[in-house]
Amino acid sequence: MDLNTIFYLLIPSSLIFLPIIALFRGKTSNYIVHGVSITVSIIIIILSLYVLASGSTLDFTYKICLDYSYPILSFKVIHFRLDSLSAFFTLVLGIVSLASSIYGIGYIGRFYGREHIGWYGVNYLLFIISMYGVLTTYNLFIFIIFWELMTLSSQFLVSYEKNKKQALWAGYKYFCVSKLGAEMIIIAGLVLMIIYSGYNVDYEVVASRFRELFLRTPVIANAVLMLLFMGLGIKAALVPFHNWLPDAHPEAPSNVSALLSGVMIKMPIYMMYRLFYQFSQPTIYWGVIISSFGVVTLFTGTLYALVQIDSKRLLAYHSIGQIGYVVLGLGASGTLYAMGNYPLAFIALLGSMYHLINHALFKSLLFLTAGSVVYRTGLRDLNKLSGLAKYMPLTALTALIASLSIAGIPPFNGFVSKWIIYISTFCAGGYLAFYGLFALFISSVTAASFVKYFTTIFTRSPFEPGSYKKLEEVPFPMSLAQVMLAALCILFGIVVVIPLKLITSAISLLGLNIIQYQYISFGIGFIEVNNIGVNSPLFIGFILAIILPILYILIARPRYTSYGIWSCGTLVKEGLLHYPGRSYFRGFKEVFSEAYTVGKAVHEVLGVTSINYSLKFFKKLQRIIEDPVAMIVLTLVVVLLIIWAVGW
Amino acid sequence: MQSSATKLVEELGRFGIVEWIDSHTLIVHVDRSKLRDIAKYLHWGIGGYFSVSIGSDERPLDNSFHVYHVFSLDHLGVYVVVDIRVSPGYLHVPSITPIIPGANWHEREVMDYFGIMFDDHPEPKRLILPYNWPKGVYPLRKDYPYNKKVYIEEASDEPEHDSRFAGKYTIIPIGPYHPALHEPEYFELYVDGERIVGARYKGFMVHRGMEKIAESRMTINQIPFLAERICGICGYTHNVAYCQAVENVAGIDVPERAHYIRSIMLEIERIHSHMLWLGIAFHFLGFDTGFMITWRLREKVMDLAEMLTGNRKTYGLNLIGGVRRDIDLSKALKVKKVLRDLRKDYVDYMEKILGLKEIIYRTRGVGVLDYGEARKYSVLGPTARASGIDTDVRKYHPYAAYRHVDFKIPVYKDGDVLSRILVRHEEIIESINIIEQLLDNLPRTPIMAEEIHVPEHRIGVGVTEAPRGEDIHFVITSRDNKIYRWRPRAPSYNNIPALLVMLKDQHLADAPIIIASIDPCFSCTDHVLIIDVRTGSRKQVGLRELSRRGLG
Amino acid sequence: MIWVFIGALANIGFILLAAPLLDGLERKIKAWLQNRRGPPIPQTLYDIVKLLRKPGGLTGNPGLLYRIAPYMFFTNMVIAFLFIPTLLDYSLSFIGDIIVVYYLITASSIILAMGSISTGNPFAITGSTREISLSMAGKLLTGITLAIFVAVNKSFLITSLFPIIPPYRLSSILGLIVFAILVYIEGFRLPFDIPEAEPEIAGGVIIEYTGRDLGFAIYSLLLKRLLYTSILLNLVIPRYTVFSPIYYIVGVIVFSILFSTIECFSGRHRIEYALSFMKKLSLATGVVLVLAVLGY
Amino acid sequence: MRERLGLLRRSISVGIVTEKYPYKPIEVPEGFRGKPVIDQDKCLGCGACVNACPPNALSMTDDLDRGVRVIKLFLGRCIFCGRCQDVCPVEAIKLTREFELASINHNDLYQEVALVMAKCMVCGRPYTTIRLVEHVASNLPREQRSHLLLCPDCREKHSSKKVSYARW
Repeated sequence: MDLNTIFYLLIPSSLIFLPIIALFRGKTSNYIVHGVSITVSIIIIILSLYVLASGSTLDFTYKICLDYSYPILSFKVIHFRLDSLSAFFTLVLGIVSLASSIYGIGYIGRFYGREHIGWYGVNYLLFIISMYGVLTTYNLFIFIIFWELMTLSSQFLVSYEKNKKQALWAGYKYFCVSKLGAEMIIIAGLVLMIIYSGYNVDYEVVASRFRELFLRTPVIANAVLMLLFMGLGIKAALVPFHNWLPDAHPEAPSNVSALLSGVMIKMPIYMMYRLFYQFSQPTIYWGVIISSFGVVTLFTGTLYALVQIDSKRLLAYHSIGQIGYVVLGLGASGTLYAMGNYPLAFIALLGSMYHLINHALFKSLLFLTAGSVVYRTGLRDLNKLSGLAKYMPLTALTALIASLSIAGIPPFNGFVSKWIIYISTFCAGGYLAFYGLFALFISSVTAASFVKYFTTIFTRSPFEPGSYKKLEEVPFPMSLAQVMLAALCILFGIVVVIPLKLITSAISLLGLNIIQYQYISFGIGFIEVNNIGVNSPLFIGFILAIILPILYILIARPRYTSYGIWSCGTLVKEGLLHYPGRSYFRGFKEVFSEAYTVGKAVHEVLGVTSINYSLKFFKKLQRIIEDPVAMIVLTLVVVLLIIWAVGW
Repeated sequence: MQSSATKLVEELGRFGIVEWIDSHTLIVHVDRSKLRDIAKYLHWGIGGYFSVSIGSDERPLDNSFHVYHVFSLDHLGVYVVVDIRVSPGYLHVPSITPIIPGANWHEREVMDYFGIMFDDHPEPKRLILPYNWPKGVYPLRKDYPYNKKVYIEEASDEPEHDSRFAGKYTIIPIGPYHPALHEPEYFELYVDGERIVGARYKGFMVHRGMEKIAESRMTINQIPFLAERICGICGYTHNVAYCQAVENVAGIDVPERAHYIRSIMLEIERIHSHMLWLGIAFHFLGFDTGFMITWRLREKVMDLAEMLTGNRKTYGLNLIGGVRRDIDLSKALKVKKVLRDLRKDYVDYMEKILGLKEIIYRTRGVGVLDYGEARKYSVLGPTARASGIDTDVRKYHPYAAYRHVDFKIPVYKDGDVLSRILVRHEEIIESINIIEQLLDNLPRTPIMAEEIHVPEHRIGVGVTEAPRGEDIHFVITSRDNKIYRWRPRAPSYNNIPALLVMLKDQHLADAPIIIASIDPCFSCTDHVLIIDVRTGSRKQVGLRELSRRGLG
Repeated sequence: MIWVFIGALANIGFILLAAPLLDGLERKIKAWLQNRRGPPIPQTLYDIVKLLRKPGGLTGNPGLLYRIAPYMFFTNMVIAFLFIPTLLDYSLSFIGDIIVVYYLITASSIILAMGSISTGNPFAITGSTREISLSMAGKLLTGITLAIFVAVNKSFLITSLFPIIPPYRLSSILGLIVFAILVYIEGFRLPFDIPEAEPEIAGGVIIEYTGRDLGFAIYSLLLKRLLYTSILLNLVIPRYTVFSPIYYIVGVIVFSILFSTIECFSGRHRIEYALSFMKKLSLATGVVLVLAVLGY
Repeated sequence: MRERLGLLRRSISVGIVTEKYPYKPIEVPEGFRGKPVIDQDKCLGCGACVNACPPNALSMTDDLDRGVRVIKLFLGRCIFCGRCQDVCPVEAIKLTREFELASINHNDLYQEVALVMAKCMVCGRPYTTIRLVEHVASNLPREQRSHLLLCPDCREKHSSKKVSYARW
């Protein structure tokens, strides 16, 4: 069986498992779904690695036999293609879904007897498959179908704990807002189709038509682009369309949160890459718009994350912030590309993609560790959690690695990608230099926020002594998943060549040719020595900076004397030495309140109104659906529209 | 003046039997039912303030306990002692704390030491004795020998923390060993980030048993030296207050020159104390150079004290009836010269230092104690004057040589730390003026009274204005050159409870300077403590051992 | 290449000796200005040597992070010096290395704070949150200042940033002044030594460290101070001449005298005042950045 | 700024004021109350200083077996008030200007004067020091001196007035 066949069979064969999973309950269902999803993930990883390494594409079409006289169904084939850009994203999907599936084996045990595991299984598998579908389809119509499937299944996962009012509300909100975004995409697609009355929406066709449209009526083209961008932006939780995310992501089971934050919000980014590099040429104003969205997003998201006291909510806000970096890189590259500065455009895109994969790694790891804490303690409140490192050393270590990665501490992976983004923005000068320094400032805010996240949960002593007596490390599958991702975080930080190779092969598809713009000429230090591995003195230095102290402690085992905590000579009971999460960085928040005021304006006025608007819209829709007369009228309108479209 | 005093006597006659114990002290023997009325009348009615409560075991004399509340009437220059007789069969007295919150500690102290219960006290907990002190043992009762050893129970869980805040907010312990406190006291701050949301105070950790030692072991002329050691900074003012109390009882005619010398030394002590405080305040504000400057200037004052008395700090100058050393002309001239230079230097430096932005920024509007709160807690001295209360014992109850000098009392309305700095700053300059006036007019009389005879079982009240406020010593005399009851009350005793009001809603960074701003003298406040509160150990502590530790 | 390595190592050797001595010098100057005699100049060196010979202390329930934090801090600082020419003109520099230095500094304060927090001491946590808050505000300022230099020089190579003058531009001179203020602030000098404020939090970040750990923490803090001074000096003194070591030494001493004199006559700020000061300074520097981008 | 510069100018003009103390002795003024010293030759053993001493730094014990009265001064408790000097009838105890009392030897903090006691003519019990008897004798008229050689108990029996310098 060659890889093309596997690619061909992957979606239909895994769909077969859905009813089987739905049949079972409890443990069996858990094992089946995770077994299937692990297999699927491994296959996805193999496929994408193959594509990225060989530079070839996997391609197939499902032939659909329909009456060709109906123009709307005249796309004839359902085209799937795994090119290197898709492969890069499927690789991300594969890695994260592998980890979260392994993790899920243990984690879903929480819900035995409380919730329907089969229901989870169906949605979980469907979620992965639909994301895979979104990435591999080569047809806008199919894209939308998978997109909606993805939204639907993830919405059920968000409100999986059906007895929790909060979860139901979050799922509802998430669904409504996502639906609004999807409508925008659909409208844009319809406009494209209708204006051209050609009903083939294969990406290649779309691309060529788009370019034509740009030449002929740039206003309409830009409007379509705007609609698509906004539709995607809602799903990617760009500020000000982000308000649903901090509610939705924390409410899902933690391994699903990892997928949601690690992968799902990258789906629109994937489409944006295609949109701006394949379907259209980047223009300066689009570059400015996108990078501005990026900066506002990273600024607002991260500053809000700084003041969160719910562990998963904090992580969710950071997802917004980190997506901002990715979008900033995309926008910067767009501007630079339009200005003709291809080398820097390449570096910016490199940084954007590098950060994307890094974010997928460390954010899903962080969600998994937060999930482990929930698994053992049932708590997400940073005011109450404390001192878990003693009981869950492995979780603590992986959380530390992830925290340092997202904080951009060398030599972990977050540092490299952020560094590349800074280089491109700073060297570009102009408005991008401003954006770059905002990003630089925000990275220290991120660091501060993760000092809070890590230290409140894991260090110090337990808040209520004795309350954690039965606490122990999480079961093997969960820690395995964590260790896997942590190892990748370190690997991608130190052996930079591997991800860079993967990314360059993905970028080459977008028209920025690697051969032409070698890194060497821009002196990205660690690659300039040779292509084999890490030889840069910088990275040797970094590794020494981390390794030497650890070795010193582990091997030399310096003598220590033990003391009680110095609290002015009195014996203070352990639990009372409590520093709740909300007290961190109070002064900073007070002084930089202007930033928060601006953030609040964006966050609440724009964010909440857009949410409210969409909710209102759906309420109305609901009322219409409930009203038989309106329903009949609507059906008639739709039928008429279809008739008109089909061309009768 | 005289007529208003007689009017006062008439007014007080409504509450009980009134008699003069000396020319400016009234005693009112009231019934327990009238106690609250008279307290309300004296503190809130005619503008006096509550000063101190004293418990006394007088069973050997009239088979009863007594509780004395002392009120000061500044505008009349009169102290009123309200005396309540408590029969040993029913040890209950109505509490005046609901009327005057400042009486809280005083009543709890009596509770601890004598077992007298105060009805309706809002917080009837132990104040001074440690929680593991055996029940029913009251160390200041006369049937408790000063060298008796008590068996201390092993430490158990004390409800240590304020349940409103503990667990919800971070506890920042300030003390007992903290760089911001140079004495062992304990402030527990509950903070949210950098903001203080609440505070708790635990004091009385300095292990001395001065009252008991003085009452049982020392003679009347030895106690001045003990009184001087109540405080390491303002010891002399305790010394003078004690001597005045005894002199008032005995009606001793202290020679004028002795009065002048006492006043001079009191003012020198005030200057050095305020300068020391300023230095510490600057240190807490992070301005160490200011600390060095003020302490360098203070050193000149210390040299003066050394020259005049033979020691930098413990002057050892007083005996009942006068002083032990004279100031001769050459010394007087030298003092004047030093003070002239000091004033020039000091004013110049302070003008510059008080112009520094950080100092002003960190003290203005910080630790505010408004007039109403200040009256409630009857705070004293510079703390009161910074809150707009015009009070000064030197002016309104003149003692020693203060009726012969002219000086003004700085009063500020804001009640913040800056006001307290400015009050002290101006007082330093006033003190230099006072010393110069006194030295110019030093009368030529002997320095020690000839005739000294102390009557038995009489109440005496001696008051001085210590650098921190009114310092009051209450004495009941005994035969054989002994004292029956001695209760010194340092000003910090009244000022410290007000700290909890000042600390609320302030920044953590300002906690040290707020605590320091009342110039708290913890050892003054705690002098009376008898027991070692170091918990967790089984030990027997005797007074003799403690006294050796404390006095040696 | 090999000579660059040797030169950089020689630089580090010099720095390791110079940092404590300079602190000793500052202590002496402060003592003189406070009319005291003060400790001998090598006193800080003696202190550190003494501390390094004593065992560390474990308090609370700290774990590995607490133990390695001082050492990590130290190695980070030493590595940062690899990229900055100090006494000699040698450094291992490449494009974007200034960001690396920046991140090394951030990493060091983050790691020290995390280690300190993990003891659970509320003083340490308060100090650490202050340290990180200040560091966040400082990073904003650093970022803007760096952006000015990058905008003026159109390059990201540290060696090409040094010295900044010429070209003499308004924005580069203003940027230098802001950077000097930043160096002062980041050197945890009064009135900005808030994370270690002795009166209220008794040492804050480093409160629980003793012995060797404390020695390394203090040593690293001194190195960090010198690192900032060195970056500032590199922006002003001429490089690649025979006299550059002399320029460097003279410059370091001049800045020590200047800074310790300023420190001597200031009180400590409250944290939010320091932060709002830095915020205002950032806004002003933002205007300078606009000037720099516009080409003034 | 102006204030800071003013402070700087003043700091420079004042110069260094601290002393190199342990290496350079510090002058104390006339009349400084330092360590008390008992003159072995003058002390009478009357005990006046012991009675006056507020902190009980001075103690007096009669060793009846050896017939010696010991006056002991413990500097660890001394508060340097000088009351002993005030009350001493023969200026045997005096405060010096010495203030550096630190010592590694505990015994350095003690001063002892041992005086031989006189024995009672009647009962043979030692009752006071010979020196005190001599001193009193020299100040008394001849006819009263005979009582001096009796211990207080015996003297009481002889219904005589007791003589002592010890007051408070």
